[in-house]
Amino acid sequence: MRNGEAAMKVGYFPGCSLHATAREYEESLKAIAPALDLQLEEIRDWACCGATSAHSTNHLLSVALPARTLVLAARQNLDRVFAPCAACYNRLASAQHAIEHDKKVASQVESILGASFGHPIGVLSIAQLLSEMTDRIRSKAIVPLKELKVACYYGCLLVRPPEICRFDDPEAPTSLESIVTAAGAVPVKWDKALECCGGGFSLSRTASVVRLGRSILRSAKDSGAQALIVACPMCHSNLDFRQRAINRSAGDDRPMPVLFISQLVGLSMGLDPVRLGLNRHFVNPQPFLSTISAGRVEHREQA
Amino acid sequence: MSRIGVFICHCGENIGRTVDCAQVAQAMGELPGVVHSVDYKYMCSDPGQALIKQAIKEHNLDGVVVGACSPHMHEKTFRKAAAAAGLNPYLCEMANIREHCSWIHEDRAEATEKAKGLVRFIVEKIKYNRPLSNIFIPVNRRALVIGGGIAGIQAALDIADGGREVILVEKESSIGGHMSQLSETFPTLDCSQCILTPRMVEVAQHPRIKLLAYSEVESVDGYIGNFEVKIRQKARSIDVSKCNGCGECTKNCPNKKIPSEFEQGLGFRTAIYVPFPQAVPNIPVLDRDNCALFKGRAKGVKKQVCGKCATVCGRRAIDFDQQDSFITEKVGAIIVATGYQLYWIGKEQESEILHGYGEYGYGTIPDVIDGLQFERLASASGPTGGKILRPSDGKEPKKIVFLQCIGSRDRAKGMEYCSKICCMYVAKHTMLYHHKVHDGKAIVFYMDIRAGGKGYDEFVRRAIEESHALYLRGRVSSLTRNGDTIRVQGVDTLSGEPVSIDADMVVLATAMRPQPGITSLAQKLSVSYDLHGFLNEAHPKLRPVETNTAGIFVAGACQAPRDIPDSVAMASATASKVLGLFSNEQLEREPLIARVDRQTCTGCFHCERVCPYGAVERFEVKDRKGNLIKVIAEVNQGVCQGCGTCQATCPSKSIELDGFTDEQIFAAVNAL
Amino acid sequence: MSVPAKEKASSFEPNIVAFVCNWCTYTGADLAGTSRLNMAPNVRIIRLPCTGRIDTLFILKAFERGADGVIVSGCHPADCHYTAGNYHARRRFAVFRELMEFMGVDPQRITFSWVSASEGGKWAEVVNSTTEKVRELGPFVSYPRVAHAQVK
Amino acid sequence: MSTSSQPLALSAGTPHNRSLSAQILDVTGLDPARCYQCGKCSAGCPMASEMDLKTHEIIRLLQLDMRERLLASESIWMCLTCETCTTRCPNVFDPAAVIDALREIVLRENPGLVPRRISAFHSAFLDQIRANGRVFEFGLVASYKLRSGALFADVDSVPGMLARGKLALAPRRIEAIQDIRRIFEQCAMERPR
Amino acid sequence: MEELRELAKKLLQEKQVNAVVGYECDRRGVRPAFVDDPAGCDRLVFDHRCVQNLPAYLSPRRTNVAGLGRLAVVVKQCDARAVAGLIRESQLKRENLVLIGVRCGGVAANPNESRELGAETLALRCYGCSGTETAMADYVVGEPKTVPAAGGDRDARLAEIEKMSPEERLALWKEWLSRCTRCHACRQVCPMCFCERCVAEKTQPNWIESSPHIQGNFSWNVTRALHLAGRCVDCGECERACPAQIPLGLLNRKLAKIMSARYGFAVTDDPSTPAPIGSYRLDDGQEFIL
Repeated sequence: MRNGEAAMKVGYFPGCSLHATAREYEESLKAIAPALDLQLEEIRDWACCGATSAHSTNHLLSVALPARTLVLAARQNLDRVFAPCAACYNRLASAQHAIEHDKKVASQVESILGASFGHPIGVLSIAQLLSEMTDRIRSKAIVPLKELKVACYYGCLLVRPPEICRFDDPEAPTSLESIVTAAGAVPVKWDKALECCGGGFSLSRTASVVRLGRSILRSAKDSGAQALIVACPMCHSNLDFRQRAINRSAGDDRPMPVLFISQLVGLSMGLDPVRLGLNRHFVNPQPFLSTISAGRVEHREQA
Repeated sequence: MSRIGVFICHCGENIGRTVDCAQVAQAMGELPGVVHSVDYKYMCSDPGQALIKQAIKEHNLDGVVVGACSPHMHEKTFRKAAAAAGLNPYLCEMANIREHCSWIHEDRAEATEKAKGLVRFIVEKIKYNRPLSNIFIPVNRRALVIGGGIAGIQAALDIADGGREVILVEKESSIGGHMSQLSETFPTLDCSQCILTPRMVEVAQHPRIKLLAYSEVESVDGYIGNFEVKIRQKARSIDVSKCNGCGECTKNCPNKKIPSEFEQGLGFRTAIYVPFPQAVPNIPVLDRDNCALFKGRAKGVKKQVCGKCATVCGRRAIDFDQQDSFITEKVGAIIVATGYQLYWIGKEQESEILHGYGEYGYGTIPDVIDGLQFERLASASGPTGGKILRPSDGKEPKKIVFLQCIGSRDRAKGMEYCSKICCMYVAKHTMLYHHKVHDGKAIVFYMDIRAGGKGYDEFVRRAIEESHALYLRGRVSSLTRNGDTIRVQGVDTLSGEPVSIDADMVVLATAMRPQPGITSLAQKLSVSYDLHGFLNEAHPKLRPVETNTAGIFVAGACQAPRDIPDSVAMASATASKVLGLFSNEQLEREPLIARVDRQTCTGCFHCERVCPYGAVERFEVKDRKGNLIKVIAEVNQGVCQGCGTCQATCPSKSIELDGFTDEQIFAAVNAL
Repeated sequence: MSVPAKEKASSFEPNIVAFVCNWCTYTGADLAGTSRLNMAPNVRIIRLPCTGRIDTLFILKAFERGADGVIVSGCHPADCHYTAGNYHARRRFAVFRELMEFMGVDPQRITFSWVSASEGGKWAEVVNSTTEKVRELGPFVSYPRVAHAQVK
Repeated sequence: MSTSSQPLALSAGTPHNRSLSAQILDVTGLDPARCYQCGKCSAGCPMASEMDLKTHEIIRLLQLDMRERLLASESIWMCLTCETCTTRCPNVFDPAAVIDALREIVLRENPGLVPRRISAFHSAFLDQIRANGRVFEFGLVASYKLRSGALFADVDSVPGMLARGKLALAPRRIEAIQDIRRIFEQCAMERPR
Repeated sequence: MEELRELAKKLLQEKQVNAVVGYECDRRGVRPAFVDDPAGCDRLVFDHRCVQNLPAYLSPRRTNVAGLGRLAVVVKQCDARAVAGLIRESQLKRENLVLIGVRCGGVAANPNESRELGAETLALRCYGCSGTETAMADYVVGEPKTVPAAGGDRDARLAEIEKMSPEERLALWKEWLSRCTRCHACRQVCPMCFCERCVAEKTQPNWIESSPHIQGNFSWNVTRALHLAGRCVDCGECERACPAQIPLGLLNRKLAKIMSARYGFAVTDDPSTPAPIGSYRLDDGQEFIL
């Protein structure tokens, strides 16, 4: 474990949504990084991982796009690259896996990129990165979260498939729980932690997303959680931005704040909720923030 | 100079048609060392054999070569004839000029030439044959049976009834095995205890069975007919000679809340206990890990913390200071019948190739139980008195989902094999449930129904048609808690529809696995085992109860998943093998085995490495004063099977296989 | 030393020795006989208990004594009567074969095969194809032979 | 799978090496013969209730080499690639990867079979990458709407997004955009239409 | 050098060993030395001329050496492979030996080499060697050294022969092996040839003709090489000892190549590594078997 070591430097691949719909994710990461002695070195001139659209349509493209990023990372002398978005993480890790295990694809991609692969790159999810730093998180958690009950939501791609991720248990994961525990919150037991939120179907099959979100939110609420902790911009968007539609379809008006895990860690450090981007949420976080006596944010109701 | 007789057989027309036998006989007669060479119509006939016998006497032959059919056909015949005439049978050999010559060639000249060559090989070879005598290995006509489940019990009783002594070793404090835990048995639904208990008692009372319960095999030396087995008798803390099984100690033990292994954790026992009322021997054992007295001792408390059992024991049979003891038994055969254990779906697994079921909660969801636990719930003598009740809250479950193939046929979990018995016992469970809870609903998720066996498929049909069990074909994706029910997320592949069921109880038909510790036992016995630890039989079809080590046999579920009838049949088969072996005082073996030249052996032990039987031992050569000169190889006559791999491997050619010595082969090759 | 030209004789009948195991190939050859499968008469069998017993010296000696080809045959993997003799033989002959090739002995002169007790047909094929191959290669006079002791 | 009233016309005449199974094996290294139809994939699939062909049925049609029916099915476009089936498959098979491969085959062989909304989304998404190297979400949404015809869905969310600073109005292009163009060209990208 | 002498002295003085086997100078170069007196330790040397494989003296066949009792032996990394081999084959007990590992930096092909060590003089077996001490060593002496760069491809000759036709190869070997006088120097110098009675001397039957004619020579050299398959420690002493200058190393190298390609085996100084001949895997290659 790297707990307790001096500053840690990792490559940083924000992915497209962290510059747009999930700006608060990046804001919160950048806010907590200094306190954790974590240096995020952005990969210069990175490009989109290709996401679902690439792997659904062209396998080679789905390896080549993230492979380019991995080559750039190697050129920057990085051993490990952190991809905060679970979907980007999956694509980068899958590409690295293909490079190492599928010689045919690896050589095709090398010729496409006109570059050869350097040393293998370790691709990190946020769960893996922060669970390596639980000691630091614990030591920086100065705000008592008052037995705050949270439901940790992994979604589908954070720990799956196991041969790609090679981290945590694909069926009974505990890494997010260990992080929120370090931050002072109490993870609840619930059974939808690994259900899919509908991911890339937000635009093309919105009804499916609403149906899947309904079951996740109901389970989280029934478990007594006061907030849902996520580690993926798509999950966040489907559960926060779509939450009003979901609640409406379920006839359930109890709001459930959906926080990025980095935001929760930031709150435990006593960081300003606005710095952590909590003002950008669609579900009003104020009642929740008040329960832990965090600062105020200005919230604008969804039209 | 040798005095060899050559006899060329016409085999009627079989050889004579294509081979000029007279010409062959004549050519052979000209070879140096051949003093007599004739051809005859049928060598194997009585007159033919008489010809050989007569010639041996008349010409004082010291070698006989019969050019005829395959030695597989008549080698024994001719050797017997030679022996009858006073010639050592191993000085008689055959040259195959029928199967390997006359039957496969048409050209008479070519075939005759070839026949000459073939016979010449053997003539040259036999000049170097030595008289050999058969090896006799004394047989210790007592058997060891390892494991006191139904297979071990059956084997022990059969051998003892056959008149031979048996030592039955059981690691638990009572014999009976898993069968004693079962409620009723398929396909007849007769009560397991009712049919098993009499056999257990019979074992205890049999004059020729020495029962060593609460004991384990420590080491095994020797070979067929002559095994020496060291057995560890674990400390029961009871003087067995004094205990009369009155049960006072058990009654008075203050610690009554220890989960009972026999009840699969669904009931409790005391620290000093008998696992179940019908136990044989009916002598308690003190579980030192859970005994207050021993816990106190471990903590270093000076005062004796408890000791109630000793106080109430009228016969002063309790011995807190008892130690493990060892005895050595000499036996001629060993039967392994160590049985099985059930796979457990938890996260921690005993080997790297196995994986748990995270999607079923790794065994942490209440009221998700396994098949043996259901047996205990259904058993009249079980923790619920035969009522089907949920372990969590004691409520009667109205909807039970049974899942088949848990672990079995699941490469992802590390067990690709079928456990064979689950289809049957799940059908039985649904029936028992239906009989006990009339308004209950049994739902079974299966993949295929494998009910091959007498009355087996009919039994499954009864479960479906009469007990109204609902069979859904498909695997379940996940089990999750849903309030106080269990959400079963499955599919019925026959209709193609996903199925979601909220069950009150889930019963997992988990895979059969060999007992823990089987591999270390197998290593002690030099018996091979498969990837999963199931012991390997010598031949899957023709030698199903023998192992690759002579004198060691397998019965029951230690060899592969087996049900009761299979296990019992195997057990009786091993018993008949053992009784056959014991029908003679000595084992007679052909003397075609390896021997070491002590002069030239350098002790590099290449032979030891290649010997498939572990027949090569280390022998210390000492001078007269007892100083060690060198350590060399020696062949154990009882173990060597005569493959000769050692000889081809030996760099200095210091080990020879009788019957196929280097000189013999060299001579044959030189005859080219 | 000049390289000998292809040693060929038009009416050449090769001399081939087969070292076979007792349990599989010998029995397979018996079956070929029982089935009356016609085959070349050039191969003579020397029976051994197991391929594990077959020493490389046998083959060297056979060539020295004038064999033009050699067959070594035994039980298929996993079928060895002695459980593992054929596995040891397999390594021994794999190495031997490559070394002989390196020293200029055409590997076509040595045939290795697994022939089970039920493969009479395969045995006939092995015999015929080896005979054909060796016939084509011609007499193996370039092998360092001993003076041919005439015992015929 | 019960919708067809015709008996299965098994294409027994197709040699195995030209079957769809063989094609899948070639592309993914996964042999559909490995599946024993336990259905655990379908049992755990979050989209199963909306699919006309459940996951195990997709694999079954593969085994039966029912190429046309399989490739025309909308179900293969409904997979979320959540990997639940892959993670739980008792045969260490990978249905999610097989479905990806099937999609690729449809795009290459008969792009007209791709459902409009799905192809609109993927085209819009990949166009964004091709043009800028990254996805510019405002552009993505606009382009998707034009292509899919779902013009008015979600329009009410735009102000909310803008107010929260979540939508950039102009795309930012990466420097080495030629790299990306090259990747697309070399991958012989069949564009969904 | 002082370090080595001091250590030898200490071992002898403290009676840890009865003798030290090392190297000393003679008039032309270096030769093996057996020192049983602390005062004699100053004779000991170690430099690039210390070519000989001293463990060859340890086999029980050398009864006069075996009679000395507990010994200390100076070993290079390559020599230690022979020690490992002898232990593996029950010929030596590790506890009866003290191994003085030297950091060698490569040796010359010839113990009488007067030139410096370089690409031209470097022994073939040192090509690609790290020159570090053996992991088996009880003591390590000398400063770390670098082995000079090799003078070319060690196996160039081997590759050349492999490319020839069978007839050319057979002719070549017949030519070489006809020179063999059956002096058996190759066997005497080999640390792994420790049989009490060599197969070549077995008379009943006489597998290998003992007179120096090509037929027996062929069988002898094939058999010698095969007996060393997977056991040869690649010290090159047989070839150095051969008065007829037969390139015996080629046979050994060919076998090493086969062992590596077929069974992933490379000779090592770890006695616990099992030898490739005498073991097997179910999936061993059998492409040559019908």
